[in-house]
Amino acid sequence: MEVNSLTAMAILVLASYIFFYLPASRLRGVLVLIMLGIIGYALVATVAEMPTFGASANPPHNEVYQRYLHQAVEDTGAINAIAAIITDYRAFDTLGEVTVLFTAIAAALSNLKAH
Amino acid sequence: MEDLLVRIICRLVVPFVQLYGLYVITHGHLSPGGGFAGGAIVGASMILFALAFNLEAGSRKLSHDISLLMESGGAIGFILAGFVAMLLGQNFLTNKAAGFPLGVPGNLFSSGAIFFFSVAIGFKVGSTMCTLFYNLIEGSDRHRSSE
Amino acid sequence: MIDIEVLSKLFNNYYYFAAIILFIIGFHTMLTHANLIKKIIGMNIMETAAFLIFVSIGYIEGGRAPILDEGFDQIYMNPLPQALILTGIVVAVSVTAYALSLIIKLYQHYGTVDADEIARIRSYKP
Amino acid sequence: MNLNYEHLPVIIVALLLLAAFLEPIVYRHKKSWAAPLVIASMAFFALSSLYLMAAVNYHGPFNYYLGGWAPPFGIELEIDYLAVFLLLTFSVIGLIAIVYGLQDLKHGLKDEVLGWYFTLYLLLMASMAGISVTNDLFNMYVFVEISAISACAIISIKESRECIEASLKYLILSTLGSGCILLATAMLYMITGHLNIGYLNDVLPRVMSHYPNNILISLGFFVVGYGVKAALFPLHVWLPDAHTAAPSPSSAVLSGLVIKVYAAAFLKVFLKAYPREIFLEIPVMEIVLFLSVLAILYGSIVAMVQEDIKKMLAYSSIAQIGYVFLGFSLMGQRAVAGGLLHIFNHAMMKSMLFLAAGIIIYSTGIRRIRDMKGLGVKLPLTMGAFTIGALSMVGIPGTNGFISKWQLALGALDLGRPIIVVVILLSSLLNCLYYMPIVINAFFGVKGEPELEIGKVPGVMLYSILFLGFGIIFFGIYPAPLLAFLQKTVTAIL
Repeated sequence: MEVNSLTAMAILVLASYIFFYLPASRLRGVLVLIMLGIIGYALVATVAEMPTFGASANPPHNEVYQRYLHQAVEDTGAINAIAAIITDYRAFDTLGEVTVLFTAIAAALSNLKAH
Repeated sequence: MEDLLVRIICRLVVPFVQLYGLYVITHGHLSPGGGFAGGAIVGASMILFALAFNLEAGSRKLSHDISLLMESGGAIGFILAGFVAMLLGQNFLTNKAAGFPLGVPGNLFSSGAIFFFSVAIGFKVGSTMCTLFYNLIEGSDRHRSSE
Repeated sequence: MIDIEVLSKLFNNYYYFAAIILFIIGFHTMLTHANLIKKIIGMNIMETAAFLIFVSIGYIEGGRAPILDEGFDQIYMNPLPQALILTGIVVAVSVTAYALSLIIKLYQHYGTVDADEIARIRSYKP
Repeated sequence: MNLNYEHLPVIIVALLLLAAFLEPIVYRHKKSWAAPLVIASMAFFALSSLYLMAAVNYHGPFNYYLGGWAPPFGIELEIDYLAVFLLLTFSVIGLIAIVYGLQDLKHGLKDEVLGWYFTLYLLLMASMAGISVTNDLFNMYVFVEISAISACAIISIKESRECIEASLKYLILSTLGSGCILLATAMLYMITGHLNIGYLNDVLPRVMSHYPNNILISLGFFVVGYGVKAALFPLHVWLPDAHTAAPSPSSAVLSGLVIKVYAAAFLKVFLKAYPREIFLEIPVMEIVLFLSVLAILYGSIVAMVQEDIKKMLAYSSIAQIGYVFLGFSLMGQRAVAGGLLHIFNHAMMKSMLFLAAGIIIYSTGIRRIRDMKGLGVKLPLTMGAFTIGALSMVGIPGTNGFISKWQLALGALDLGRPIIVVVILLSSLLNCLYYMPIVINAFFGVKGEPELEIGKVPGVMLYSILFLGFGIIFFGIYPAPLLAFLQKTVTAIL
């Protein structure tokens, strides 16, 4: 399936413009459907081209994957490879994640208390 | 809601839920789960308590001061543990190379800083869940009472 | 235009396909519904679609969950996407909680959670 | 124990986060320490950014492996010229805005949320520092989310219903953007198996021919995602309300820094992660160029008809972010340098203008441009600073706005696009049309109706805008070191 995603992208950009300026109406509904249809077509065309689902030769199963499985126990001492990743290999992400939770608390509390 | 049955069952269940949550937190490096899942379970137990009884009873169990302290404490612990590695001459958040004892893989007290991180995350997530719940409920309650 | 090869590929990649459909549904909900709660639900559907597509990248046919206590001759799933999505879920939860707190306050000020209604109230100047 | 300067970037992020986590406890138990804590953290941020800039300038860029794991396995921070340039911009403007804000916020916010404001402010700064230094796409997504939530929260903290509405609109749109960014990251991870920007750049040329659609879709979603967050023209709809409703220090930071950090993230992703040959095949940069030209014209035209001064400044920001994207999308050496320079210059001018508008609102309560006649006599220093900012916006030689516009125009001419120069000139003319009447009215306008009540302007507020005004003139007259630094920056990127 040939697809020019750039048209889809341009329409996505224009779409958001229209959504926020057109009042809710039937016309807006139709326009939204048409635009989402085009975006959906582009995405479906991408799905048809993606690496096969579940194949062990897919690009993500590369040396990084091998290292995480074969050396995680030796590197981190954790049997659960996911725990090894979130708290050791990529612990900075987890710090960010904890911070997101804290930000949500701070944001929600400040908003609830301010009014 | 004033339902005796719900309250009795809740009193029975909540300790087990919390125990299970603690189990999931502390066994994060050995089995599926970890700080996030376990923290969510512990937080859910507090929410269950507040739902079965009422908000005041819930906040008496976990006062605002303590939950504020736990919020910050979990995250601060995480960062300080990262700095410990730095003081030991390694990069931020280093585990093995900084000399945290890894122990025997498969034991409960193994994997160095990961165990500590899981516990810190568990604290943080659990307290966040119930703080958010209480405050959202209080926010909408205050409105209802003012009407 | 649509040949059998493409269809079989779509069929093989059914997880991705479902994720795309979810994404479109979420997008549509987010953009067309005036009810703010529904907008938030659409937002969550959209993010879930992104998580689904991310986490299904890590799937390997016949693989086990990456708990490495059975030796290395097993096939394990790719743990990296799962770890990343754990982060992503927490992010989505946080955004939802904050958005809901905003909606509570908005409801207290305007008495409605309908975006069009709020716009109407705002434009009305006595 | 060897703590050398290589640890500094992560110390910056971690200490800002630590201060943010401590702030609620400190505010609850020892209220008087809260403000010094935030000032101290921001001062540390500014000083260490300055030191880092000197170190990088002298020793060259370096990488930092978090947890000691080298790139494909762990997260890598890349502290190159771009990163230190952004860090310095954010820290200095952020420090000035919060010093100013201490006075303004006491008057504008409820007492019990002031501590939360400091927390959110520090979180915002930490996340912006994180976005600047990280070299990992997913890590960038996490920081982008932190900054999205905290940026919304420093709007909704003010006690007015417009703020909540603007903040919710911003939050919904920026979450849409985050969803797009995450999906695009997934598309790239699917075909390369890497999240590190350097590795992506290596692997993408090899897989380009196998999965062209994935790359196309990821490009499109990155443009939409970062475009929404940076308020690129058709996606800017949240910006005017949000920046108008927010408290003045928040407006200054949001308009001056937060939209820029997404533009910088856009630059990082597009020029560092994607190989250049992709843009020869896919004209995505042409689209961005077209949109930014539209943004420049649209923002300037709409700003002319605004009555509220903050709203006018907000629309002007849409035009100015257009300049930044214009520079990036031209992809020439001088053009990208011009775009980066405009990040710095616009951060200074727009924060100063918003802070000056804040002083006007603080001391007189006037928001409407029409009521500002004769204000120059009452608030001479404030209006003088405002005038400097306005001149810089227009691009009068001698101010820093001129330098970046000049660079952009030269960059456009380098690539043989004289039409861009026409756009820049036209936009300067339009800027002149809406900034100059304010200045002229303020100084020479006939004093209208009843006498205005002028409150006393706190010295701190005045000094901070005067400092920024001095910076505008300084970098307008003596831009050479900055330009030399940016030359190095773009040579490293392109």
